[in-house]
Amino acid sequence: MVECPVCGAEIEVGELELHQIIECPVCGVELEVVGLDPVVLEEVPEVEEDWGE
Amino acid sequence: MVECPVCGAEIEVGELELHQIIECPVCGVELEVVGLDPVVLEEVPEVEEDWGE
Amino acid sequence: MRVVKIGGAVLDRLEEFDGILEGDIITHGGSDYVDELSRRLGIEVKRLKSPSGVEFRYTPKEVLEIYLMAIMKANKRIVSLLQSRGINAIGLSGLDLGLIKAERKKLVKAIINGKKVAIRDDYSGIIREINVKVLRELSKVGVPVIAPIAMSEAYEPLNIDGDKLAHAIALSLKADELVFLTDTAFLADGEIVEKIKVNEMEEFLPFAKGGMKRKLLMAKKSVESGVKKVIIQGLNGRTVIE
Amino acid sequence: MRVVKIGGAVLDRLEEFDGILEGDIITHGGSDYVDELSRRLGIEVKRLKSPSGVEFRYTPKEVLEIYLMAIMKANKRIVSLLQSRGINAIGLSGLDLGLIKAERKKLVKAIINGKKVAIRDDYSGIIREINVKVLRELSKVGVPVIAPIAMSEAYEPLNIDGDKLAHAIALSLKADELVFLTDTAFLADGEIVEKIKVNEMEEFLPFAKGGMKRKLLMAKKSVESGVKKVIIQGLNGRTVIE
Repeated sequence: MVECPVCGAEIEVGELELHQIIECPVCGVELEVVGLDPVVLEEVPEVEEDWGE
Repeated sequence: MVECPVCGAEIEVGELELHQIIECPVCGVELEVVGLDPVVLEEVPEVEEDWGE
Repeated sequence: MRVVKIGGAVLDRLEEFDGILEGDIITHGGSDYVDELSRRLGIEVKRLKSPSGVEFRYTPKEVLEIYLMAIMKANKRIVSLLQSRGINAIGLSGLDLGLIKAERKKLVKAIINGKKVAIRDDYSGIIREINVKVLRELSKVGVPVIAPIAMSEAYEPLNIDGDKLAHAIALSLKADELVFLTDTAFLADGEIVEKIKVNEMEEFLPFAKGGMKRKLLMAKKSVESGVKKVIIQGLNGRTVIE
Repeated sequence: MRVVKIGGAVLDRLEEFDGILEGDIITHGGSDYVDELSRRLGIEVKRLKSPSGVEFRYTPKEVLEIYLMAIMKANKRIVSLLQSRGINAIGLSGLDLGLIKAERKKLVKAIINGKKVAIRDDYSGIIREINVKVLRELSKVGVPVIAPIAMSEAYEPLNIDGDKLAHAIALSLKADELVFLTDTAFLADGEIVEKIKVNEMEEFLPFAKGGMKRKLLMAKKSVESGVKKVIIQGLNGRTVIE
């Protein structure tokens, strides 16, 4: 279990990868895995979509 | 033996490569091997020297 | 004022287009060249999908260098062809005179093997500013041929989308005509659609996908923003959007 | 008017040169980049020797493409650095606006394995014309950074020598100063020679070889043709030729 840094809810997490993005099931915010052992989550800002060649 | 296309002299030639340049021992002109079996020689013009990177 | 975008797919077939190449400002793509050079250098071409389904080239620094070289090869190939037709082309990137400023996407969300991930080392950009004044000055000297390379806040090259660049230039220069040169016009049920009124666009979108769909949406936005006519000129015919 | 030529050897060390980079017109080399890209693509770098002993890069079409990509990478690296220092650089090749016209050497004589051979598929060129009018116009818009790529009679790119390009530009624009940025100033017996009067040049030539010797000879020709001062600016000091 990991704590959501935004709403504090306890989140059930399976196997994670560094930089993986998960959604907090309680407050719905997107969280990025910025650390493993222990798992550290950080809120991910909204991003504007646009692309190169 | 091959004939010099410029002065007509008979030139003793050993093993040649395509595009090789030889000098006519009689008239001193530079000749390019433009054909093998049979050997074909052609006069090679003077060239200005200059180079790239 | 006519802006022409030469698609990567027709870079090696430009001889088959005649007068259409005469634009006041030309931009181009070149992703096929980038893929080819990457392959030759043994570097994997990674195309990722954004959460909203748009495909894009993952462009870390190592790929950015390949991108720049391959795109400049495309740029000079176009300049060389135009010069041979008596068109006084001047090939430029967005770095030159700071022509195209873009913001590096410091965070990109992508779907990799079904998982959503955050990517922070991508060197693609969102176009923020076209130096219109300089572009107008340059078009008095010759025909600018602008490569899809922008300048970041850190003065570094960035990968930007060729279609979006053409659209941004057409809008900022208030072009009358925006032409997309590509392999095929827009087809619906195998038939070339020769004309689309902007307000009818929604009916045609279901027939398009990928790059063509994006071009049609962009054409709509261009016409709604003042461009009189957008032409999707293929080797097999054309589609005009007004 | 100052013309600066950035040598290939210092392309990745430009940060170590401060004000000297401020030229009105900049040209550059890049053969290290060409060698690196050739190696990465598994294409053999062939340097041939002319009958008079000058070494040159054999540049058939396949190498020309690599040459162009690697040299344009060098070009945009310089533009990016100058932009980051607030210098409004515009990177160009000789194809752009037909800035540099050269004649392709349709016949090159070289020594290969001791045999003299004729080479007919080399894409190096002899500089024939610099478009001075356009270059002056461009230097009003920004600082031109010219790549050693010329345009042939067939509007194709050609490999030309960066030093010779700098020399040709300095003469045609009647520059006051021509600066060669390279790794080392001219050394004689391990000591930097800080100043050479043009009429004393013959005494110093025996101490120089290869690229340095060619630079000294070119410096002499430049000063004799009206350039007031030629500087060979190394990372370790400078040699001034007047």
